Amino acid sequence: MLIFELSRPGRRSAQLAPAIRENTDDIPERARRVQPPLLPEVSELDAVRHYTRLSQRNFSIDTQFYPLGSCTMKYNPRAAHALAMLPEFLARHPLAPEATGQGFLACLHELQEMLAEITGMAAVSLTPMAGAQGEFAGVAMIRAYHGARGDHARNEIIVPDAAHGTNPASATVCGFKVREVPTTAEGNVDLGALAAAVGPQTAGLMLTNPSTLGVFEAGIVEIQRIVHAAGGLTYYDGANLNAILGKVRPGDMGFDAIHMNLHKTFSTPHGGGGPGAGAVGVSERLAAYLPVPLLGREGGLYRWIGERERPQSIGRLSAFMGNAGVLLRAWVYARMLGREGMARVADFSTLNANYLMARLARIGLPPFFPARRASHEFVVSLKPLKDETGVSAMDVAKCLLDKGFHAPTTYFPALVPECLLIEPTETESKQTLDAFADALAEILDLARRDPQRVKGSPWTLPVRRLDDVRAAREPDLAWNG
Amino acid sequence: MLIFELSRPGRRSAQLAPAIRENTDDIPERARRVQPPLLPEVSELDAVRHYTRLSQRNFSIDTQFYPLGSCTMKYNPRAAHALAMLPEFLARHPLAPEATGQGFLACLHELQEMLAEITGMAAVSLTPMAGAQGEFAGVAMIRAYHGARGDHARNEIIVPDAAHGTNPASATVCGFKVREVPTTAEGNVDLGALAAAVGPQTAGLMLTNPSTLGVFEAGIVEIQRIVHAAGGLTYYDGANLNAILGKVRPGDMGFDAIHMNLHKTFSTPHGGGGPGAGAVGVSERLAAYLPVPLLGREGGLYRWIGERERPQSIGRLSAFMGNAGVLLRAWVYARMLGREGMARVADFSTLNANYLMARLARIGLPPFFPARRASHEFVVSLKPLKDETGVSAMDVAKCLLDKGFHAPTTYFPALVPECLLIEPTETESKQTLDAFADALAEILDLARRDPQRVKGSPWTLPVRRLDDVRAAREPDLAWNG
Amino acid sequence: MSFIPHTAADVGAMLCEIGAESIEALFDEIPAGLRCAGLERLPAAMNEAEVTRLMQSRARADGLALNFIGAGAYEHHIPAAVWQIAGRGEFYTSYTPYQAEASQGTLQLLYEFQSMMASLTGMDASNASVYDGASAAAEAILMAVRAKRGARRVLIPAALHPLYRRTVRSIVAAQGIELVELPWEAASGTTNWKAIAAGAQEAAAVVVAQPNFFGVIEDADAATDRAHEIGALAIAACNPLALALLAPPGRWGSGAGADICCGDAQPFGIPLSGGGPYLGYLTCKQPLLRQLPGRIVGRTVDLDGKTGYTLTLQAREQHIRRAKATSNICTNQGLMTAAATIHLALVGAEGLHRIAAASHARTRELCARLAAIPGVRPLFPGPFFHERAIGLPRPAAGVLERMVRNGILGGHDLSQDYPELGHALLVCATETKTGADLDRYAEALAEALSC
Amino acid sequence: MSFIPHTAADVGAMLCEIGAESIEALFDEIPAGLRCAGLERLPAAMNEAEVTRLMQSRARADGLALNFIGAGAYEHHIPAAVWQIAGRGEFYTSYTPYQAEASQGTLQLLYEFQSMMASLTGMDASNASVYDGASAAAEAILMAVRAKRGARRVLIPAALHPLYRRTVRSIVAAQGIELVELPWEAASGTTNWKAIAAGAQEAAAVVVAQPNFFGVIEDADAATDRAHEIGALAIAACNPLALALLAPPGRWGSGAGADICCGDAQPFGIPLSGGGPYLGYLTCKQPLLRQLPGRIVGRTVDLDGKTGYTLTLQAREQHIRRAKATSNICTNQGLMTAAATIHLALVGAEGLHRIAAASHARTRELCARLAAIPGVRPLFPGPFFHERAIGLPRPAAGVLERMVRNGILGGHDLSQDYPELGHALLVCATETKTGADLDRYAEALAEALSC
Ligand SMILES: Cc1ncc(COP(=O)(O)O)c(C=O)c1O
Ligand SMILES: Cc1ncc(COP(=O)(O)O)c(C=O)c1O
Repeated sequence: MLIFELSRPGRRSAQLAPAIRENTDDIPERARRVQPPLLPEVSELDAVRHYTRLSQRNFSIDTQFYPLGSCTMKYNPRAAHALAMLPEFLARHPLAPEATGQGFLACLHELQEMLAEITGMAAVSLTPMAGAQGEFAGVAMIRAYHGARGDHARNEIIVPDAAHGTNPASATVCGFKVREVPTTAEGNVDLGALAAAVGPQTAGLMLTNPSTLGVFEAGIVEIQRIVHAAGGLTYYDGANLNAILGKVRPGDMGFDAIHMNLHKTFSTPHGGGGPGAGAVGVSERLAAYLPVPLLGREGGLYRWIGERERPQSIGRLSAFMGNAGVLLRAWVYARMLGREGMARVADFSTLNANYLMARLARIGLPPFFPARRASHEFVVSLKPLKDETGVSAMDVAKCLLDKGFHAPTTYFPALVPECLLIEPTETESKQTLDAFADALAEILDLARRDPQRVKGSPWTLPVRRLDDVRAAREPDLAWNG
Repeated sequence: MLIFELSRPGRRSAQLAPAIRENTDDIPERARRVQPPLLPEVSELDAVRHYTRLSQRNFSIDTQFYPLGSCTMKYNPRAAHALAMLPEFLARHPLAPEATGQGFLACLHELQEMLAEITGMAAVSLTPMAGAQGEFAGVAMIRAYHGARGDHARNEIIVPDAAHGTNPASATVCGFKVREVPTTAEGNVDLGALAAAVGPQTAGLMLTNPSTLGVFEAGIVEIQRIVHAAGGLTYYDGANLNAILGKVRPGDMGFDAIHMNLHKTFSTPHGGGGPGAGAVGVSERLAAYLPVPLLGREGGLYRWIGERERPQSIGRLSAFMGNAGVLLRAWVYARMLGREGMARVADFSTLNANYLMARLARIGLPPFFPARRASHEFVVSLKPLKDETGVSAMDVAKCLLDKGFHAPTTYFPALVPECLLIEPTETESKQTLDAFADALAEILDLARRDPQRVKGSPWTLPVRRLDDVRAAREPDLAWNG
Repeated sequence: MSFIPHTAADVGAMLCEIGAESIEALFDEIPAGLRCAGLERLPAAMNEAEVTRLMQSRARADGLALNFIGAGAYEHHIPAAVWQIAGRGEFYTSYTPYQAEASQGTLQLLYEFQSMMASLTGMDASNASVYDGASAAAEAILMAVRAKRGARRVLIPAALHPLYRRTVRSIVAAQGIELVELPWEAASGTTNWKAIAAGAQEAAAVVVAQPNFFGVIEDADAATDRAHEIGALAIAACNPLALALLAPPGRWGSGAGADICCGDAQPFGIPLSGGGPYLGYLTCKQPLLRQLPGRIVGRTVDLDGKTGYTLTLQAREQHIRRAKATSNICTNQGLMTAAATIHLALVGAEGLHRIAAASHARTRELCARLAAIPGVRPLFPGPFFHERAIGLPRPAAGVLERMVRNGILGGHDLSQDYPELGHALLVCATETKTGADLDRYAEALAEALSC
Repeated sequence: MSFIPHTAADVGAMLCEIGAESIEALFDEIPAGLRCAGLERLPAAMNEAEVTRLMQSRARADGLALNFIGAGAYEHHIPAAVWQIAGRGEFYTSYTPYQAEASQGTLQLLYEFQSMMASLTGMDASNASVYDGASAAAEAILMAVRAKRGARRVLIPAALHPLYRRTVRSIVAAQGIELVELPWEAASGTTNWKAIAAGAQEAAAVVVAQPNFFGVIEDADAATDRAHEIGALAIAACNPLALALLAPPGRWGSGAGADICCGDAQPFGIPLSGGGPYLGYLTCKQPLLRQLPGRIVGRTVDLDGKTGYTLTLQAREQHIRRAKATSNICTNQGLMTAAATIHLALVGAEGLHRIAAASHARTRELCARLAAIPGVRPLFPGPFFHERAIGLPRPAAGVLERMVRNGILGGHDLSQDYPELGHALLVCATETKTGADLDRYAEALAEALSC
C-alpha cells in the first residue's frame, strides 16, 4: 500500500507543526499556491509503521550477503554513522565562519591528506559527490590542462570497452568524443588497438584497474607509455581501489588523475542509491585544476580555498562542500583502519574473491578468465548453463534471492555473455562464502532438474518478477490520486 | 541460527577492544577464571546482521497493530527516545553531585509534579521500576501505615478475582494474606461479598479501575466506603489510567495509593518486556512512607531526598533512581501532550474501544458485558464459537497473526471463558480498526467453513505453533556448545 | 581494524582451496616494480572508543551557535522519526535497487518521493534525485539544451544563488553552452523578465529562481510567459519548501507552466551537515521525460499481476547508453531521498504549509525588530519568502565576526558576490527560532554595530 | 498533541456506529460527582521542536565531566552498533513475547542472553532479567529462603554495596527475613568467612560480593565452603564484567560452587543514564530452577519439528500462580537485555576480557599516580578489581567539590556509609580513561588537597 492510500483528509501530526501564527499577508495573491500539494495526511504512527515495514522489503548488507560486483558492499561501521550524526556536526551551516567549525574541517583535511597518501597523488579534492562526478572532474582537468597549453585539438577520450558506463558518459558530458578500445581474451586492454587509437586528437585515457573484469591490468605500464607518448593523460577509475590498498598506488604508477568511490572503498553506506563521495586525486601537473573548494591549513587553522586562490580550477561541482557528511564517515573509517588496517583490506578482499572463485570452479562454475588471479572480484559466465538448460544468468540471480543472498552484478561487463560479477568483500567470512557457494551449487543442480523452477524465481519475495516492459512502455511514475 | 553457531574460535572485533596493555599479575591465581565464558566469537558484521534479522522476526507497534489488552500498546514517540539518549543524559552517573545534573533532575521533578496533578494524589515517588514494584511499594506503605499505628493485626489484602496477577503476588511478597472477592455478572466487584470479607484483619484493598474487564467499576465509591469503614486503605492499580486521564482522579475519589505504568499510559517503550516505570502516588496520610529517593526543590536547586530526611519511608527499591531513562521518556511524552492533550488520550482511547466493540458486535462477536460501555478496552468471549466449531480463543489469536495483526490478550481475565481482551489505544486510526474487524470477520467465517485451517494457524510466521509442554518438561534454557 | 572476520584457520583452509602459498601470492600478477612500500604517512589505527572520543571532542569544540544563515541551506526542525527510520540498516546499507524483487522497500519509497515532488512542483514526473540543488540546475539546463536541439544559449538570472551559477558554469561549460546573466533591478531585487531581448531568441531556456537568492519573490508568471514567447523552455529553480506557499512552477504563466523544476530538497528533513549530503531534485513535464537524467522508478505488475516497483526508462542512463546517456549520474542521493520522503509523510501538506508560513513569519518578525536599529534596513521592499537582504551601516564581515562572539551566526555577507549592494547581509529566521532568539539577534546586531 | 489520528469525519462515523451522541457520552458510566475539572496545573503542550530545544539545553547545561565514580554503575565504551540495533522498532516497541510465533526475535535473543549469563556465572540457568542489581539481590535471597523452607536468616557482608543492602532490606523485610551483617576486616577490607559463627547454622543463605563494594577481591572459595558447611546456600553478587577475569561463582569453593548468582549487567552496553534503566540478572544451579523468578525462555520445536523459542516454566509466575508465584515481577528490563546481548556478541569473550583487564590496569595506573600525593593511600593492600578505596588527608566531600570545578567527578565519598574509614573515597578508572585523563585526575586531586 502506498503512503497516499493511508492518507485521510484532515489527519494531522500536530506535534510536528510549529506553534507560530501564520503571517503571510505580504505575499501577493497571484504568487500564492492555490491547490495544496498531494502529500499524505497521516499520523506519526502511520508514517513510522509504513516506512519501517517498507524497509523490511529490502535486502541490505545488514541483513544479507550482498556480493554485488563493482559495488564493494562491505560492512558499513555503525560508529561512522553515530559520529557523523553528532548534533554539532549536523547543525553546521556550510557558510558559517571557518573558525566555528575547526573540528569538522580538521576531519575533512585529514581525510584529504590520507587519500593523497593512499593513492600516491600530489593533491586531492574532496568535493565530487560520487564516482561519476569524480570522473567528470578528472576529464575536465585533462581538458583544462590541454587547453592551458593551447592544445585544443585533443578532443578524444579513450575508454576500454569493459569500462563502467559512467566513464564514457562522463567524457561525453565533458564535451569529449569517446573512442573505445577492445579487450583481449585474457581480459587486458588490447595494446595493439590502443596504439592504433592514440594520436594528436587523444586527450587522455580512462582506465579501470583492477578492471571491471576483476583482473589486474597486465599492460598497465605499457598503456600509460602509449598514451603519454601520444601526448594524452591517464585517468584511473578508482572504484576498485579496495583491491590495491597499500599494494600499488596509482600515483606511483604514473597516473595523472584518479577518483575514489568513498562509498565503496571507505565503507560509507550506499543508502539505496547514495549519497556517495568521489574524491579526486591528481599528479603535480593537474594540481592547479582541482575542483574547489579545497581545504587548506595555515597557522594551525583550517580554511577553505576557493576560486580566487585557484584561478585555474575547473571550478565548483556542488553548491557547498560536496557530501561533507559522507566524508566524515569516510574519515572515521580511515582513522579506524589506520596504516595497518588499510593493506589488510586488499589482502582479505582478494583472498575472499580468489577463494570463492576456486569454490565455484569446483561446483562447475569456472571463472571466465581461468588463467588469471581474481582481484577483489571475478567474473563467471553462465553461457554454458544457458545453452544446456535455458536458465540464464538473470534466472540464477533471482533464484539466489530466494536463497537469502543478494545477487551478484548481472550482465556487466557486457562483453562477457551471461555473466555474473562477484565481489565478496573482506568483511564476509569463509562460512558465508561457503554458504553462498553451496546455494549456487543447489541452483545449478535445480537448473538441470527443473529449469522452470529456476526461471520462475523468485518465489519467496514480496513480488515475483516484474513486468519491466510495461513499466517502460506505459510509465507510471507518480501517484496522482 | 543462534549467534553461538556463527561463532568461530579466534574471530575478533578488534576495533571494539581497548588498546591498553593487560596488567593483572596482582590478581591471585586462585581467584582467576580459568575457562573463558562461552560467548560468541563473531565479527561486528555477523552481530549486526544476526540481530537485525532477529529483530525482523518480531511483531511490534512500529510494524503491526498490537491491541494487547491491559498493555496499552500505543505509539512510542521517537522524540522521547532521541532526547533521552542525549549524550549528557546517558553519561550521567547516578552518584554524581546533584549540581552537575540539574537539567536531568528538573525533568524528573517536573514529572513527579505532573503525575501528582494527573492522579490527584498528594505526593509521588518515581522510583518503582515497573507496575509490580509500584504495587509492592503501595502495599508496603499500607503495611507501614498500620504498623505505625500499632495496628499489627491487619494482615489481609483484598483483591477482586479479576485482578492482574501482580496484585495478589505483590501483596504476598509484602507478607500479606490475599483474600479474593468475586465479580458480578455485570463486571463489578460483588459488594455483598466485599462487605463480608472486610474486618479488623483488613489492611487494604487493591482495585483496578477501569477493571481488567474493561469497565468502569460501578461501586467505586461504595467499595471505598466499605474498606475505609473497616479500617482498611484503598489501593488503585493505575495500569489502566489511559482510560481516565483528565476525567477522574484517583486522589479525588479517595484512594490512598496508586501506581502508574508509565510504560503504558506515558508511552515509554515496552522493549520486548521492559524496562518499565511504576511511579506511585499517595494521599497525605501515606506521604511519609513513600519510597526514596524523592526529588526535592530548594532555592531553585533540585536535590535527592533520602532515608535520612524520610525516616518513615518504606525505603529504597532500587540501588539508584529507578529507571531514570524511562522517566525522561515519560517526561517528554507528558510535556508534548500537556494539559490539553492529556484528556484527549482518554477521549480517543475510549472512542476507539467502543467503536471496535460495536464493529465486532456487528460481525457476531458481542461484548461479554453487553450492557456496559467499554472503557479503553473490552472483553469478548469466544465460548459460543468454540462450542460451535471447536475453534478456541487461542486459535483465533494465532490466525490473527497470519493476518498481520498482533493478537489481543487471551484468556485474561480468567473469569471470562475463551476471552480476548482488546485494547486498541488512541493512536490507531479508524481504518486500522476497520481492517482488524474485517480480519476477525474473515476468521470467524473460516472457523465455520474450515476450522482445521484456523486451528493450524499461524502458517506464515517463522515458526508454527510451539510445543510448550516439551519446553516446560525438558527445559532447554541455555546453549552450551 | 579492518572489520575482517578471518581466523587463522579460515585463512589456511582458504589458501589451500585456492592452491596458493600465502595471501601475498595472490598479488603475483602485479608487476613487482609497481608495488608500493606501504602507507607510512597514514596515522596508526584507532579503536572505536578512541575515534569516538576524538570526534566527540571535536564536535564539542565546534559547538552550537544560534544560526541565522540561510542562503541555500536551511535549518529546520527534523522530526526524530526521520533519521531513526532512514538510518535502519535496510535503507542505510542497501545498494541502488537493481534487483527489484529484493528492493521493494527502496523502490516504493522512491516512487512515493517522485509522486510528492511532482505534485509539489506541479510537474508530471520526477527522478529519484540528483546530487544537490546546484548540480540539479546544471542538469536542468543540459536537459533543455538537449530538448532544444541547436540552441546552446541559456539565460540565468544574476539573482540565482551565486554558488549555483558557478557550479552550473563548471558543469556545462565544456559542452559549449553559453550562459547569459539577466540582471536584477536595484530597486526591487527582482529580474525584469519582460526586458529579455529579442537577441535572446535563440535561447534554449530561461532559468527562474523562486524565491531568488535575495529571498525576493519573482514574477514567475511573467518569466515563464516571456521564456515561452522567445521559444525557450522555462526552468524553475525553487526551494521546495517555498512551494508550500507559492504557486507551483507547473502552473506558472498563462500557458502550460514551467517545463522543468530543479532545486535542493535539503529543507525536508536533511541536516545542514557542513554542506552535504543534500538532495538535488529534478522534475519535468511529460514531453521532457526522456531527457530526465538519473534513476526513475515506475509502478508495474509482477508475473501474478501484483503491484510492484522497478527502475525504469533505463535506456536514458549511462549503464545502458554509455556515451549517449542523458547524464553520467549513477550513484545519487538515495538515503537523503528516504529522509525527505519520511519527512514529508510525517508533516503532510498542512504541516509543510505551517513550517513555511512560520519561517516566513519569523523572518518578518526579525525584520520588524531590526527596523529599530539605526542604519539597518531591508534592501528590497517587495514580497519575500523567509529570507531577506539587509543593508548595514558598516561592513558585514566585521559585524558578523562580532556577532559570532555572542554565539550568533548573523547571516551571509552579500558584499562578496554583490559588491553593488554595499554593506549587506542575507538573513534567514526559520520556524526553529523563538521570539527570544529574535531579540537576542537584534541585540547582538545593535551591539556589533555600536562598538 | 496526543498522537491521535482521528479526523472529524472519522469521529462522526465512529460515534454513529456506536450510537453515541458525543465522545463525552462514552463516559456516562462514571458517577458525575467523581468527574474532575481538568488538569489545570499541567503545563501547556509543547511541540516536538520545542521539547527538543528545551531538553537539549538542559542536557548541555548538565555537561559532560570526566568521571571516576564507579560504586555499582560503570562507564564503559558502548559500541555504536548496540543501540542502533537495540533501538530498532521491532525490539523497542514490542511487548513481552506472549505470542511466541510473532516474537521469535525477542525470544531467541533472550535465550542467547540466558546462555551467555549462565556461562559467564558458571550456572545452569538464567532468567531473562529482573529490575536491577539490588532487586536481583533481594530476589536471590527470597529464592534461597523459599528453597530452605523454615530458615529465615540470611548473612550479608557489610562490604556489599550499601544501596543494595538497603534495597534488600526494603524488599524482604515484610516477609520476616532476618538480615545479619558480616563485618569486614579493617586491615584487608575483606570478609572473614571462616569466622561465621555456629549460631548462624540456621541461615538460609550467605551472600558473597565479588568483588566487594571496596573493589576488593574476596576469598570466594572460603565463603562458599563456609556457607555450605553451615547448611546455607551461597549467593554470589557480582559485577559480571569482573567475571571475565575472576572465577565464575558456579565453580567457587571445593564443592559444587555457589548456588545463585545475582548482580547488575549494566556494564554490558548499558549507559549510566542517571541511575537506570539497568539490568538485574539472576542465574542459578539446576535444583533451584523452579525458584527462579521472572521470565524464562526455553528452546523447543514447532508443529513441524522446527526449532523455536517460547516463554516457559510459567507456572512459577504471577500471571499463572498469582498469590503463590515465586515473585511479583512482570515487566522486567527487556530492552536492556537486548542491548547487553548485542554488546556481548560484539565484544566476545576475548573482548570482554580485554575490557575488564584494561579497566583494571587503568585503576592500577591511577593508584600508582596517586601514591605520589602526600596523605593519599589505598586503604586496603589486597587484590582488587578496577575500583579502589583511597584514604585522604581531609574530608572527601570538600575534595570532590573542588575536583568538580575542574570538570572531574573524583569518586564516591565513602565516609557516609563507612564513617569508620575516615576520609575515604572509592575511585574507579575504566578502559575509557587515557593516561592523560589519569594525569588530569592526579593533578586535580593534588590541587584540591593543597588549597
Ligand atoms: C568501475 C566503476 N566506475 C565508476 C562508477 C561510478 O561511481 P558512482 O556510482 O559513485 O557515480 C562505478 C560505480 O558504480 C564503478 O563501479
Ligand atoms: C492491570 C495491571 N496491573 C499491573 C500490571 C503490572 O505492571 P508491570 O508489568 O509493569 O509490573 C499490569 C501489566 O501487565 C497490568 O495490566
